Amino acid sequence: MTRDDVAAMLIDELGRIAPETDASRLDPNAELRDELDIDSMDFLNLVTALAERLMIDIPETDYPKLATLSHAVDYLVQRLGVAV
Amino acid sequence: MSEADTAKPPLSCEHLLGLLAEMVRIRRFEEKCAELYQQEKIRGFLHLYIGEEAIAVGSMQALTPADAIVATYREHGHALARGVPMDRVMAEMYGKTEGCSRGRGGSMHLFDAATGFYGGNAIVGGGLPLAVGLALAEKMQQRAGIAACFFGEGAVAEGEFHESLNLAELWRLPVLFVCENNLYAMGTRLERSESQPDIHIKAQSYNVPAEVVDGMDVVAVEAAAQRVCAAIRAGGGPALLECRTYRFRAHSMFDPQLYRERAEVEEWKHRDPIDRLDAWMHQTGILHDGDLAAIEAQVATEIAQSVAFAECGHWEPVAEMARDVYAAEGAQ
Amino acid sequence: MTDGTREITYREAIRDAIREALLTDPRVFLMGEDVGRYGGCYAVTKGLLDEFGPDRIRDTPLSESAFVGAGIGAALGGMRPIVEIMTVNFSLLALDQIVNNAATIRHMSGGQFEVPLVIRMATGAGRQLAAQHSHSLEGWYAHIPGLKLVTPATLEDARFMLAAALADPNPVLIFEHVMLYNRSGVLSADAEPVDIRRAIVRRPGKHVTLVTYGGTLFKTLDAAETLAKEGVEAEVVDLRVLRPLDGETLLASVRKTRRAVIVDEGWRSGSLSAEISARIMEAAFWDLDAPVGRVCSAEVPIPYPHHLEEAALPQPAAIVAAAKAALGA
Amino acid sequence: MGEFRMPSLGADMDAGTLVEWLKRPGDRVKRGDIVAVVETQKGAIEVDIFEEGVIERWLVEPGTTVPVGTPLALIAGAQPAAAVAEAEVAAPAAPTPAPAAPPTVSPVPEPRTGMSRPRVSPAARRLAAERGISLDQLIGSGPGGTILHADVERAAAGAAPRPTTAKRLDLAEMRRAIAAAMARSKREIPHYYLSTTIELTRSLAWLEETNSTRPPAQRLLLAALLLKAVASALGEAREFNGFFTAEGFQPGAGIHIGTAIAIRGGGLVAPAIRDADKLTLNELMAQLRDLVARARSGALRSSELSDPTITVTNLGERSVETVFGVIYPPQVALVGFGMPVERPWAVAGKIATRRVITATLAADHRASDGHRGALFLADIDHRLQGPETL
Repeated sequence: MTRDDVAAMLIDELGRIAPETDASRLDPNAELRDELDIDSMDFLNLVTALAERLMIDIPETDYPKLATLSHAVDYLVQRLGVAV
Repeated sequence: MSEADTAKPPLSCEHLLGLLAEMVRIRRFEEKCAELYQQEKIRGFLHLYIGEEAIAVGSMQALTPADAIVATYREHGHALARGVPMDRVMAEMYGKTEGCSRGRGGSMHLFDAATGFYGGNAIVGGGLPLAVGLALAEKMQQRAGIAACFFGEGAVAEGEFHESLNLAELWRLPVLFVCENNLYAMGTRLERSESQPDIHIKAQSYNVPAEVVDGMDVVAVEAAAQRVCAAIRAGGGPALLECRTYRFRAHSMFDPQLYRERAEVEEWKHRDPIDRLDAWMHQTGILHDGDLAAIEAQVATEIAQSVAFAECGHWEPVAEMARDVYAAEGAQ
Repeated sequence: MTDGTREITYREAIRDAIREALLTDPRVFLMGEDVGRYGGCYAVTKGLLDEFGPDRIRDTPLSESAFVGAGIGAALGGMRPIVEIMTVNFSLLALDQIVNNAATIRHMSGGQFEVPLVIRMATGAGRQLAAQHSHSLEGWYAHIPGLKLVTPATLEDARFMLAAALADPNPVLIFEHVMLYNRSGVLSADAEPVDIRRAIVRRPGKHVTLVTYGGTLFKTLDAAETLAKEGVEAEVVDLRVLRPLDGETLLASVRKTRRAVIVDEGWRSGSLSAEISARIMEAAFWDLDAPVGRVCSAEVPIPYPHHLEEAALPQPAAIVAAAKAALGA
Repeated sequence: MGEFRMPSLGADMDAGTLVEWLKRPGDRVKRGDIVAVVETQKGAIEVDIFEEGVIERWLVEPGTTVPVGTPLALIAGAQPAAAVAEAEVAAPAAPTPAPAAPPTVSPVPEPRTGMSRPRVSPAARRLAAERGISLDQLIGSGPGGTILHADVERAAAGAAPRPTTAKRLDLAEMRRAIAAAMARSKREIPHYYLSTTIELTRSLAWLEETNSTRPPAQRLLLAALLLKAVASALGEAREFNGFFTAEGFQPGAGIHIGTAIAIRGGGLVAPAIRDADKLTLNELMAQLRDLVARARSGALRSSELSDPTITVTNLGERSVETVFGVIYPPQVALVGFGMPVERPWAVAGKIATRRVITATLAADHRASDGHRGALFLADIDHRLQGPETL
């Protein structure tokens, strides 16, 4: 599981949450909640999908680390890096 | 009558009239079946017993209600002679639920528990082991019944004939093997299917006592059957009667009979068991004018009633078709 | 009889079952080739002749059609015969009696006559007996309305299925796989009678259902063990009864796991596994995530050489591969 | 022969546009089956059927608008509506001889036409049909990209995208419907408005502590607590739960809370969480999650839209502190929650900071008065101070 795989998978999940916007052309450092108009329900679904697909737990205290695309990828790689 | 007259016990006039009536009854029934087959009322296979009536009628005289009968697909005569009601046999030929096998067996599979009639068997020789088994059950449960099985000379080519005779003699079982040797196994003359065409000698090779009988002489057949059954009931083990006979009709409804000469058929017809008995009873003054006509009228009425009974019988509903494949749930 | 502690073999379990039947019901008798003096081709009936005598332990000549037919006749006549056909291979000589008489008489006689007969036969391959003595033809008999078929694989089933079969008014065929006779284990003292109706889940699981019976049950359990080590939890269903099939247990499992592999020593064409696969397709199509897999014998007459016979027969490795294929791995 | 008619999906719906048939003539249908998609001013709604039978013929082509009650299809085997009552009582006439032996020809599943090119497992295909989820957007996790049951399950849970719904959710149509409702509300309903600030420290602490022990799929949101507090408070505040019609105020048969859900790209629906007062927090959260997912994928059942007894809006989740809502006619109240914010708070005479939220009530003065409204809001506040009792 390389960094690009993680990014692609994250973009795929974001695409499910906000289908009408093209997640792949997102500004990696912008706030995801604002960029994609994500409310708390969307964010919970995103976390649920990521946890299930990568078979890891993502505690609420780590939510802020998923605020932007690049931070989220760093966080997941670091968690998976540990796991893989 | 043939040279074996002296061996025959004196038969009462009333008994002889009975034999004659039974044979006429079978003959007319079979003729009616042939007619109904052309009208497509009877379908499937139909094997007629015309010409061989003397064997069924003669041998049934020696069998008691406690005995078991196993027949073949040419079984109408045996069923009628054994006492299976004609209307239920005809209904079975029609395939109606009122038939003796609920319409499911047809011409070749007539079953009747009341008369111990364990069915016709469509597989040549298939019934012989059953008769052995039925006799085994009688013996193991110390019961007095015997098992009689009827088969054509074709069956002696089947392993089951040899296995059954050997087994029956080995275990001294009360089995009456009746071979109706009508010279043709469907289209094959006996000499072309048996290295040893003399059937009764085959039986002796298993130490099974065997006799040859004129299958066209009902009195001779009865005499032999009475004698042999008495020996069996006395614990003498199984026995075989080879009844030499001839079928006047084709093997079944769909048989151009290319395998035999018309002359041969005519020659055997001179030995028609009904004509022979009828002529002898006239000669000896037992039979008066009009007696035969009375028999014919009474038989005609019975046949007409059986056809009417079959005509207004019912078809089994499809919904019940799967019944009796297995015992009903919970039945022990 | 057995007590909880003694180690017994599958063959001894069957012998105990026969002894118990002979002791409890005078109508019961055993008939077959070499069952008496010789003690049985697989030594299942050793000692029974001395204990019950030649009247009830009957050696027969090599006339399968005759003695199986006689068994049917005796059952018609009120006895409760146990007919042993040495192996399913010889049953071909008695096929006519079994199919045209045993299976058919009740129905064809309009319900007047019944055939409460038990026929036991060894089945299957694995002893290098070559093609004519290595058949697995359960599927043929499972095709015939009027017959019941059971395939005891565990010690309990070997010990108790006979009693249930004798109590059943229909003709029951018991198939004993040749490779099971030597298996041994402890039969618990309080093991009670079994039914001959239901299939049983021998090993619960959730990723794939492995369906099998008789001789291949333990190969399938071995395969499930291997799969478990790789994180795949396979559920193993032992059919126990091949006719009538217990669709309920089978389909409940398949609906849960959404994947099924059938292990059947018969040849795949027109086999029992084909029938089971069709029933899953008909009743659980909309629950499936993968096509139903099958692991059967290679479609060749079973060869004599050991390595070929092994290659021809279903083996645990093939079962594991089929399970993985069903999982899309 | 029964008829399937254009259903009334909302108190103020008089006509509907047939968007799409989901069943074909010859399909067998039973109670609760989804048979069609109907466009209303509120959006595209999947319409279920309540009789059993086989679709005989369509009477209306997709794209046509017909008044409520217009026959849309003929259903063979379904009794005509009038005769339904007696039929249940009368014994069936002649029993048709069902074939006892199983038919030798097994039913051939009718071929699915028009399915997009990725391979889809039967289990996935059925779940997608049931949940009204389009398959062409999903990415299969099976071999060669095959779409499996789990993929559809996840899509159903995670508000899977349904671009086709964008087509079906005719936003302009929805805009017109909202405009009509809001105008009617302002015209007919004498609103009064109340507002209060509720301290959330205890609720948020309890939420954090509870979620720390749960996997994401079972975690709760603040919205669930707020909805539960409203539902419980309505128990003693009947005048805010029901409808105001020509005959005056009708109390609601149950407490069915319409939950305002924003649709991506604009638009709004407020499907009901039925009997919210009887649900546990976990059940309420699960229903909320399901409703949001189906609302956003356009897979709402018509029955869910038709009868909320009150509406709660949590619009202010991210931007505004206070929201004063407009009541949905014929309801009589609307509760609004703003964004939770950090504020200075007097605690025992000293200043400290606390997380607080502004709760507002818009109510119909014909049905209730300010004093009752204030008690209602106070009760909501009180319940939120004991989150473990919700």
